[in-house]
Formats: sequence, structure tokens, C-alpha cells
Amino acid sequence: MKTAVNIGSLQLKNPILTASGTFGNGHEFIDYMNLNSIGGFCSKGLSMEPRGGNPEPRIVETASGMLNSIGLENGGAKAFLNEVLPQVSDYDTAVIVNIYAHSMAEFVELVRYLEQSDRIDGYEMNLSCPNVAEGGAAFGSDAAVVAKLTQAARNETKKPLIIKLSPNVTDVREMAKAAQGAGADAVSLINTLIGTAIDREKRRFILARKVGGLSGPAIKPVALKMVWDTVQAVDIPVIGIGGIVSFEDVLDFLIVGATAVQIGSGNFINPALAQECAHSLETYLEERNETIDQLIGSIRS
Amino acid sequence: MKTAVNIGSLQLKNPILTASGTFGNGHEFIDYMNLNSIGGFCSKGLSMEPRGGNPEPRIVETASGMLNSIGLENGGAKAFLNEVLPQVSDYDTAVIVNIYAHSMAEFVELVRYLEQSDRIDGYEMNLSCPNVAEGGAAFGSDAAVVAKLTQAARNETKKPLIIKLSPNVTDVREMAKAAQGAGADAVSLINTLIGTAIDREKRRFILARKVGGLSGPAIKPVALKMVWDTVQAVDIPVIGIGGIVSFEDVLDFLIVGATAVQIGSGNFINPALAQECAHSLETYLEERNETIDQLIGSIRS
Amino acid sequence: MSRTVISKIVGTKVVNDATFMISLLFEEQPKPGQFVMVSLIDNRSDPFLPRPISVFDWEDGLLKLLIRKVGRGTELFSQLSAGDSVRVTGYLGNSFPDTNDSICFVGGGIGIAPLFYAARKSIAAEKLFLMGFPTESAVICLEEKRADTKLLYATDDGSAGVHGTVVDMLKNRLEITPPDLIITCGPEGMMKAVQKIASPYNISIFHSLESVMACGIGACLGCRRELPGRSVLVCKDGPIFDGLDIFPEVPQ
Amino acid sequence: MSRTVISKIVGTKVVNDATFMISLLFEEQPKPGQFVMVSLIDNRSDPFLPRPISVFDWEDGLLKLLIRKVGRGTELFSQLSAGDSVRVTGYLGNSFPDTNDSICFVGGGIGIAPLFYAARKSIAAEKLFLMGFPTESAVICLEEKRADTKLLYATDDGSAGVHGTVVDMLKNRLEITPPDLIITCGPEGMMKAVQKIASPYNISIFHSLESVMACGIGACLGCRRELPGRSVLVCKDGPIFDGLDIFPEVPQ
Ligand SMILES: Cc1cc2nc3c(=O)[nH]c(=O)nc-3n(C[C@H](O)[C@H](O)[C@H](O)COP(=O)(O)OP(=O)(O)OC[C@H]3O[C@@H](n4cnc5c(N)ncnc54)[C@H](O)[C@@H]3O)c2cc1C
Ligand SMILES: Cc1cc2nc3c(=O)[nH]c(=O)nc-3n(C[C@H](O)[C@H](O)[C@H](O)COP(=O)(O)OP(=O)(O)OC[C@H]3O[C@@H](n4cnc5c(N)ncnc54)[C@H](O)[C@@H]3O)c2cc1C
Ligand SMILES: Cc1cc2nc3c(=O)[nH]c(=O)nc-3n(C[C@H](O)[C@H](O)[C@H](O)COP(=O)(O)O)c2cc1C
Ligand SMILES: Cc1cc2nc3c(=O)[nH]c(=O)nc-3n(C[C@H](O)[C@H](O)[C@H](O)COP(=O)(O)O)c2cc1C
Ligand code: FES
Ligand code: FES
Repeated sequence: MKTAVNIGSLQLKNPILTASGTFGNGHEFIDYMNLNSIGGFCSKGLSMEPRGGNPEPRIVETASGMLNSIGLENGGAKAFLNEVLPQVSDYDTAVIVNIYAHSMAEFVELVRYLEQSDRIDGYEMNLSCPNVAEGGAAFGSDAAVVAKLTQAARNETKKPLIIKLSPNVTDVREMAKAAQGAGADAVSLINTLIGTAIDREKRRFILARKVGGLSGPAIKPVALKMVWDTVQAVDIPVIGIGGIVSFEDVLDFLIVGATAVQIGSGNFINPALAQECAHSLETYLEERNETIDQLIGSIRS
Repeated sequence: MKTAVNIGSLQLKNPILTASGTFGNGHEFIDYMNLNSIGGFCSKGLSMEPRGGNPEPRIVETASGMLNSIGLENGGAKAFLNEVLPQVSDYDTAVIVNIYAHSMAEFVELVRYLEQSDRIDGYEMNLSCPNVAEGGAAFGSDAAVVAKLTQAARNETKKPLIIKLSPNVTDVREMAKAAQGAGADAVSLINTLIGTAIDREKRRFILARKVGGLSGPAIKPVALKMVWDTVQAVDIPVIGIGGIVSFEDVLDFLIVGATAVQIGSGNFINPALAQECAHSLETYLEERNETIDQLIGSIRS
Repeated sequence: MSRTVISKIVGTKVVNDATFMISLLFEEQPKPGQFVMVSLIDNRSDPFLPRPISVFDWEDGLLKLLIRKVGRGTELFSQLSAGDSVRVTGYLGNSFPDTNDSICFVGGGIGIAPLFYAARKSIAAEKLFLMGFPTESAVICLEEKRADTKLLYATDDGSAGVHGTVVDMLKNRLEITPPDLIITCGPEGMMKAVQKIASPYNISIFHSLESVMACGIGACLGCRRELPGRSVLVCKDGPIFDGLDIFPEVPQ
Repeated sequence: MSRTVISKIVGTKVVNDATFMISLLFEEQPKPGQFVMVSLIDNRSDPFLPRPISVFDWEDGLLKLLIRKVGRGTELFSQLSAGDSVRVTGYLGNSFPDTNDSICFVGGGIGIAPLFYAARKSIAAEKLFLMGFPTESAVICLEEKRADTKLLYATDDGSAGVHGTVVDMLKNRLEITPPDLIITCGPEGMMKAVQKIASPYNISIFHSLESVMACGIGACLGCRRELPGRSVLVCKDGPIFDGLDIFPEVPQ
């Protein structure tokens, strides 16, 4: 396949993935697109136990973007294997399970549990959640913690392990290097920037949890910069995420060196966007007689 | 005055300031607004010696925002006192000089030099520049460095000293606390987020310096969150900056607890915006029979 | 069937100061109570999200939306005209139950939007559609004949129609001939009041709920509502819910 | 005088496939060569920045802008119509020099925009306006009489007007009667070529430059251009520069 890329041992038919929390668990999009057309999708954030998530309101629109505080609501690992995964198991597309936990032990337990499934093609570890045990700072803002967690998950699985990085740090490259050092197959970034919005009439925060994660075109310049930086800093594949709402945006991330991309809130605007981007990429490469490897990282420096 | 607020020993007639680098040195706006109508303005980033800044292109539009890599071009401290300041010295508005340097010694020299002027009402220290002497990381990303530089400037002046904080850090509150601990009268935030944009046809970065600072409505949710966080963390006034393009945006920052605000790239869209906001604030408070002190920090938590 | 399409607008109409109608091409037939997500396709990312809008009417591939200007998104929709296109994703959500006996639709303000098509499609022998508006200028006139329904409206200030609220109007009606199904859409206070006054009569009541939505298709979990004892996605599990689930404290 | 105002559009006109004209109210009189910053006021922050547009013409408080659709901003401007308003900040920049002898304006494509008003206002005894376009469909027809000027145009493919480039046209002209002042606006390649072919004649040449702009008033330093030996702000020090400053290697 001319658009195929590799993330560790996993070959994706094309570099178009969809981002965790913005694509349900895949089956929600079956009416709008052919799941087989994209490289794969990242599941909703999954934890060992079911989790109710945050109170509402959970989303609010901002300039060229949105804030969400879904709070990682999900049905837990057991329901995922028994009820969710079967709904997409017949599709020829990679299923990457986005996992999160509040402690290292929980991460280990979760990966170990999920290993029983053959349909899972890889894991994406979301390290943006607060480390409840150790003061509430995000796991992903301390390189030593990133390394430790990556290593712990690595010990449990041979499947591709992607570490998803938070942009709310001084230097994301440090986190990427830590992940690479501990055996990650790839890093994906960026997760949302932290932000807030208020109802000035009522003088209160719009989101029930006060703050949320900013996504959408507003953050694309930040994402593109961090992806480019990270590509320079590590040797493992970098998956670009942030503000992709068109095929042109996909190109930008590939050109600065991302091996694959994830479409996030763009799926809300157009639930067929990922398929359209996969299709456009094929046409683009054909028309230019360019290979995907030539395209990736083709930015002049 | 019903809208007056205090930043250290400096009383501003109202909390509407304009942000460094977006308001020239004040006189550029004389045709469009009455400088006397606003609390004050922050000068272009000033260094001891004249500086040419970065090659062009220096700006590029992004979704609900823009990137700039002006590179702190300025005519140096001497020209500032002799040629620039006289052009605005007759206006009844606070002149806050935004200063930057590449070493502590340079900061000290600059403040010491500027102290000879009576027309300067305060200093705003921009700590977002790379610390050339020590590896190139921004001064403002290390709390110990923030404290050291604040202290150094503090020793040179009794005038209000504002430390301008970068959002490109893991926890901006640490920097604010460091500034407060070292004697700052206030902190202002946020400076721009780092980002980039590319020309996908030519496969190169649009900005000659590759990366730039992201400003505009796109970053407002991030700014509002950081300002609110910082208000909780320190006892000195916090000046809110980021994405203000309307009076409603001004309100949002005041409501989460900013003592004053700075209008940045919004000045480019409407060079009379700052005056309009000052006027709207007066009307707003009058209509509600509310004092500025009641408004500031009135968010329900 | 659900699809996402670029849909062409074939007509627009001003209904009153704040309300307008858009007619656009959408082949599939909706179920009563369903909605679509609508977004501009002008390549500008502010505003960013699509907006949920109910099916007001549908016939022969022509979908009609009745929209009230409340903010930026709906204001921008009001500026569209024939020949423009928008992205439409739908149909979304569940649908109203029906009865072949008698049914009463209760709509408050723009809440009448999803009820008209439901009324038109209902197989009930007797159909009554009660509407409430604050004042004359807010009244939305519907074509009675098309809906094959008895339409009545009230205004809070009595400037047009019956003087009073739609709930008052329903109350009077209930005292004469209570229907065996009530379907409402409007402010939640109205819904609750309807359920309350209907509770002596043992009538099934269904409400159409709103929530802020990003995707409309069950993917973002943004529209979740915590109902007493259970948490639902308004876009997927709703927007129509049994009154017993929303206000269990008010018996039906 | 410079102001920032919400200006009402009183008329729009399609000029050719890619070009249109907007007439709006702006009381003050501009100087030839000046420009304004124009932005939409529809409360949407994408696109974010205003766009620099030259004064095409001005008379009795009616400002005319001639705009070519090249991207999102200009595309959006093309959708405006009479009755809409935009924010206009101006007048900005320096202005063209003049002569009472003979003057030649050389415009490439949309580069003719700032030259028409300059031609109309020029006190030169003899005024010649040469324009170059790629092909017939790109030609912009100007009202010769209003400008009191001899207008000539060329197309690269010869599909209309003289066959050739505007530089070829100028070359022929120079061989007959060289003017004592040349003013150009267009692609920088064209400007340089003009200066080159004019160099034997000892003619003053001025060019109108472009640059990406955020503020237009000298406040953002975004529009800086590094000219040989000196750095300028196109919005404040320009947009009009002496050819000697831009291409000092090409003698005038
Ligand atoms: C299932 C469903 C069906 C609907 N059907 C219709 C319809 O047929 N006709 C119609 O006019 N309106 C309908 N609405 C409401 C409509 O979606 C909102 O009025 C619209 O999204 C507001 O967008 P805006 O940009 O104009 O307002 P904004 O500027 O976004 O907000 C203005 C106000 O509207 C509220 N609001 C914003 N988004 C929503 C939302 N998604 N749902 C509810 N309130 C919101 C905000 O809290 C704010 O107070 C429906 C809503 C839902 C959930
Ligand atoms: C002093 C001055 C006067 C001008 N007068 C006119 C005029 O009278 N009529 C007219 O049609 N155009 C004029 N222009 C050019 C006009 O400003 C740009 O075409 C416009 O800003 C492009 O905006 P856009 O959103 O359509 O394109 P974008 O989507 O922003 O960009 C499309 C392309 O245009 C280029 N571009 C973007 N902004 C500018 C800019 N500010 N200057 C130059 N190129 C740019 C980009 O690099 C890109 O290649 C003038 C420019 C300047 C500097
Ligand atoms: C509603 C919503 C829910 C999200 N949930 C998750 C999640 O569960 N796990 C995760 O790693 N990222 C989550 N994200 C972050 C996205 O995967 C993505 O990193 C981010 O939105 C930036 O991409 P975008 O700008 O394309 O949306 C969520 C984002 C949104 C908008
Ligand atoms: C063109 C431009 C130049 C700037 N120059 C400076 C500067 O010299 N010093 C500084 O501290 N901040 C500078 N800034 C940052 C602004 O002062 C402000 O912190 C930032 O733009 C965020 O505010 P905004 O979103 O309202 O623009 C500059 C911003 C812009 C857009
Ligand atoms: S709106 Fe996204 S899940 Fe309901
Ligand atoms: S455009 Fe801002 S200084 Fe010229």
C-alpha cells in the first residue's frame, strides 16, 4: 500500500487515525464513513473500572475551538472487551486502546487484562490525568514518572505502545525522550491545553469542573510546533494531533515529520472527515508521484 | 475615580492597559484614540542596546489568532528616553516600560539607566526570552531564575515592578510565587504560546525564524485559566492578558480576579479598542451600580 | 439512516423577529422528534461546532428547519439564503411515541419546532397542538391544515391568542377531555408543570430535552445529562425521554 | 488624517472573475498611494487580521476599493454587499510623488489598484497608464476619461490589448518619449524589470511595495522589509519607496 506507515510492529494502511475521546469507540461512525478506509482509531479513554466522568456542562465552544471536561467517562475494561470491541472487530482497521489510570498498579492491571484480546492492535497511554496518589500533578509532566509508567506498561505487552503527551509542560521533548528511553514504540501529541471559559452574566465557570481541555484549530500552531520539536528529539515515530479539520492540516503534520496523525474534534464538524482525508492523501501522493516516506518530514530546515 | 485600580504604588485610572509589542510606543495610536482614556500602556520590548529583530516574514495569521516572531526589535534605551518618551510625555496615562535582556547584568544595567526618567511609571520584565548564557531555555521557565532576576531589578527601583510570565511552563503559579517572593509588585500573563505554521506547497516554515508566539482569541481560554490559577496562588495583583478583542473579554479577566488587563493583538483589529473598553467599563459599572473592586474576582467558586 | 452531507438550501423565510425557517435538500425521511447537526461550510473555524436543530418538517426530500436566533450560530444561519449550502448530519436521536387514540402536543416558544412534524405524522384520531409564547411578536403561526391538527396558542400577556400560559391552556383541556399521550418540548419548567397538572389523569408524557452538543452522534459524551438514577446521552438516548425518567418525583 | 471607523458599503461591483470593487463611505480625502486596513465586523475571530487594501478611488466621501480574490479574507470581502459594514482604518502610509511634466504609471494585475487614483490626481501635463494582465479574463477596464489619462494594456497571451508584457509596452514607449517619473505597482519582478529598462533614461522611479501586515500603523513591526542597507516598515515608511532604495543595483 502506497500510504502505509509503521508504528512499531504495527503497519497502518495509512497514517490517518482518529483521536481518543472524539471518535466514540468507532461504531458511532459506521453510518458516516467506512472504518476500513482509515489507518485506525483510538478508543475512548479506558480505565479498569467503569467511570462516570464529570458533571455537566462538559463542553463549551471557544474561538476556533472547544473546551471539554468529559472526565474520561467509560464503561470499564470488561465491558470494553465484551461489548464494545465486538462491534468493530470485523473491520479492517487498527484498534488502538487509549488507556488511563490513576496509579502505576492500575496501568499494569489494565494492560495485563486487555492483553487477553487479539483484536487490540496497540495501546496509547494517556498520561495527562492527575496523579492522585502523588499530589495531583499530571503524570505526564514529570519525565521520571513518564519513564516509570512507560516501562511498567512495556513489561506487560509486546504490542505497539504509544505514549500520549500533554502540552501543558515546559519542554515536551523531555517527556518524549523519557518515553523512548523506557521502550515506547511511539509518542502521540498533543493532548488538550488546559483552559477555561466563564459565564460573565452569572459570574461562574461554564464547565461544571471549572476547567477543561482546549482542542480544535485554535491549538494547531502549538501542536505543530511541539510535534516538529519532538520529531527532532526522538527516533521513534511521532503521531501528530491538534486542530486537524482538513486534509491540508493533515499534510502540515506529516510535512513536519509526524509518521501519522489523529483527527480529534474535527470529527464533530464532519464525521466523515477521517475517510475524506485518507482518500485525499492517496490522490495527493499519486498526483505528485510522491511516496508517503518522502512526504513525511519533508519540511526544509 | 470609580474605575481606578492599584498596581503596587501606581494608581491606574482604570484597569485597561495595552500589551507590549502591540501598541507601538503609544504615539502610533494617537490618531485613533485618546491615550488619556486608558489606564496606561506597555512599551515595545526595550533592551539596553538597539536591536534589529528577526528577519521577515515575521507574522502569519492562524485560526482565531496570529503568530509573530518580531524578535523584540527596538531602538535601545537611549533612543527610548530621548526620542520616544517625549512623544507621549504629556499624556495623562501610565507608561510601563517592557524590558528584556539576555542576562541578569543587562537587566540591572537597563533598569538603572531608565531610572533617570521621571515619566516612566513602572517596569514590566519580559522573562520569555531565551537565556543565552545558560543554554537557551527561557528565563521564565525556571522559578529560581525568575526570583533572581526579579530581585535584581527590585534592588534597582522603587517603581512598580511587574513580572511578565510565559505560558510555556508546566505550572505558571510557581513562577508567580517566585516573582512575588522576590519583591515583584504584580505579575502579568500570559505572554504568547509558542507555535508554528508552514507553507505546505513550499514545504517550509512561514516565519523566517520558523517559530513564533501565538496570540489572539485562540489563546484566551488558556490565558483565563492561568490568570485564575495565579490569582489563587499569589497576593499581589495579577494583570490578565490574552485574546482580548472585546469589552466582554475584559470582563472575563476581571471577573476571574485580574486587577487589570492588557489588550494585545486586539489593537490590530481595532486601534480604538482600548478606549472603547475603558468607556464600556465605566458604563457597565454605573449601570449595575457596582464598584470595580466588587467586579474584580467576583467569580463564584 | 444517518448521513453527513453538504445540503443545498432551496429557500428561507422570516417567521417573526427572532425566528426563521430554512428549507434544504435531504433525501431520507426522518422519524418524528429527530434532529440534525448543522454547520456552516465557509472555511472559517469560528464558531467551531455544529448546532443541533430539530426536524420541523420533511416532505419529498425537502427538510424544513425552524430556528430561533439566540446566539452567534443561529444568527449566522439566519443570514443564509437559497443557493447556499450547509453541512447537515442526521437524522439523529430517538423519536416520539405515538397513539391511535388522542394525543396532545405542548410546545413552549421555539420548543414547537420538533412537534409540528410529529403532529403531522401522528396516527392519532384526535390531535391537539397547544403552543405558548411570551407575546404577540413571538408567536409562530403553523399551517393547521397541513398538520391535520387542532392548533391553539396562548400568550403570557394576552396580546394574541388565549391569555395565559400553555400550561393553563392544557389544564383547561384536561378538565374536558384528557388525551392518552402528551408530548412536550420547551423550557424544562414548562415540562415539569405539564407533568404536574397531568398527573391526576394517568397520561403517558414524553419530553424532548436539550443539551449542549458537540457531535450529536454519541461520540463526544458532551451532552450527557444526569437524570434521577441514570445518566443519559441526550443525542443518542434522547432527545425524547419518558416524563417518569426526567421528573420521577412528579407521577404521571 | 487617520481614523478607524465602521464604514457602510454603498455598492459593490464584479469587475472580472477574480476582481471586484467595493464603494464605501469614508469622509476624509486620501493622498494618492495610501491604503486602508479593512476587516469584517461579524464577530467571528477567524480570519483574525484586517487586510491592507489600497485606495483605488475617492470622491466626495465615497471610497472605492478594487480587490482581487486571492485567499480567505478577500474571498469574504467579495461576498459583502451594499448595506453591510466593515471596519476601515486609514488612511495609512506615505504617498506617490508627482510631477507637472510627464508621468507613466505601470501596473501589473491587481497592482493597478493604487495607480488609478494617483493618475487621476496627478498634475502632470502628460499621463500614461500602462497595465499588464496575464490574459483577457484578467483584464480590468478603467474609465479612461475619469483619469484624464491615456490608458493602454497588454496581455501576456495577446488575447486582449497589446500582445506582450507591460514591460515590453513601456520599453516601446521609452524609445519614443520617456516620461520624467515612473510609478509602479505589481509583482516585484516587474518592478525590477521596469527599473532595468528605464535605467538608460535617467527617470525617477517609485514602487509601491507589499508586505504581510497586522496593524498597518507602525505598531506591530510585522511588515518590516530589509531593503539593501536599511530596514523599513512598509506600512509607515512606505508602501511607496524610491526605486534606488529597493533595487540599488539597478541604476535609475
Ligand atoms: C436536540 C436539539 C434540538 C434543537 N432544535 C432546535 C430547533 O429546531 N430550533 C432552534 O431554534 N433551536 C433548536 N435547538 C437549540 C439550538 O441548538 C441552540 O439554540 C443553538 O445551538 C444555539 O446556538 P447559537 O450559536 O445561536 O448560540 P450560542 O451563542 O452558542 O449560545 C447562546 C445560548 O444558547 C445556549 N446554547 C448553546 N448551544 C446550545 C445547544 N446545543 N443546546 C441548547 N442550548 C444551547 C447557550 O448556553 C447560550 O445561553 C435544539 C437543541 C437540541 C439539543
Ligand atoms: C499596502 C498594500 C496595499 C494593497 N492593496 C491591495 C488592493 O488594493 N487590492 C487588492 O486586491 N490587494 C491589495 N493588497 C494585497 C492584499 O492585502 C492581499 O491580497 C490580502 O491581504 C490577501 O488576503 P486573503 O485573506 O485573501 O489571503 P490569505 O488567505 O491571507 O493569503 C493568500 C495569499 O496572499 C498572500 N498575502 C496574505 N496577506 C497579504 C498581505 N497583507 N500582503 C500581501 N500578500 C498577502 C499570502 O502570502 C498568500 O500567498 C495590498 C497589500 C498591501 C500591503
Ligand atoms: C470531547 C473530547 C474528549 C477527549 N477524550 C480524550 C481521552 O479520553 N483520552 C485522551 O487521551 N484524549 C482525549 N481527548 C483529546 C484528543 O484525543 C486530542 O488529543 C485533542 O482533542 C487535540 O486534538 P484536536 O484539536 O484535533 O481535537 C479528548 C478530546 C475531546 C475534544
Ligand atoms: C506583534 C507582537 C509583538 C509582541 N512583542 C512583545 C514584546 O516586545 N514584549 C512582550 O513582553 N510581549 C510581547 N508580545 C506579547 C503581547 O504583549 C501579549 O502578551 C500577547 O500577544 C497575548 O495577548 P493577545 O492575545 O491579546 O495578543 C507581542 C505580541 C505580538 C502579537
Ligand atoms: S453530543 Fe456528542 S455524545 Fe451527544
Ligand atoms: S503592519 Fe504593523 S508595523 Fe507595519
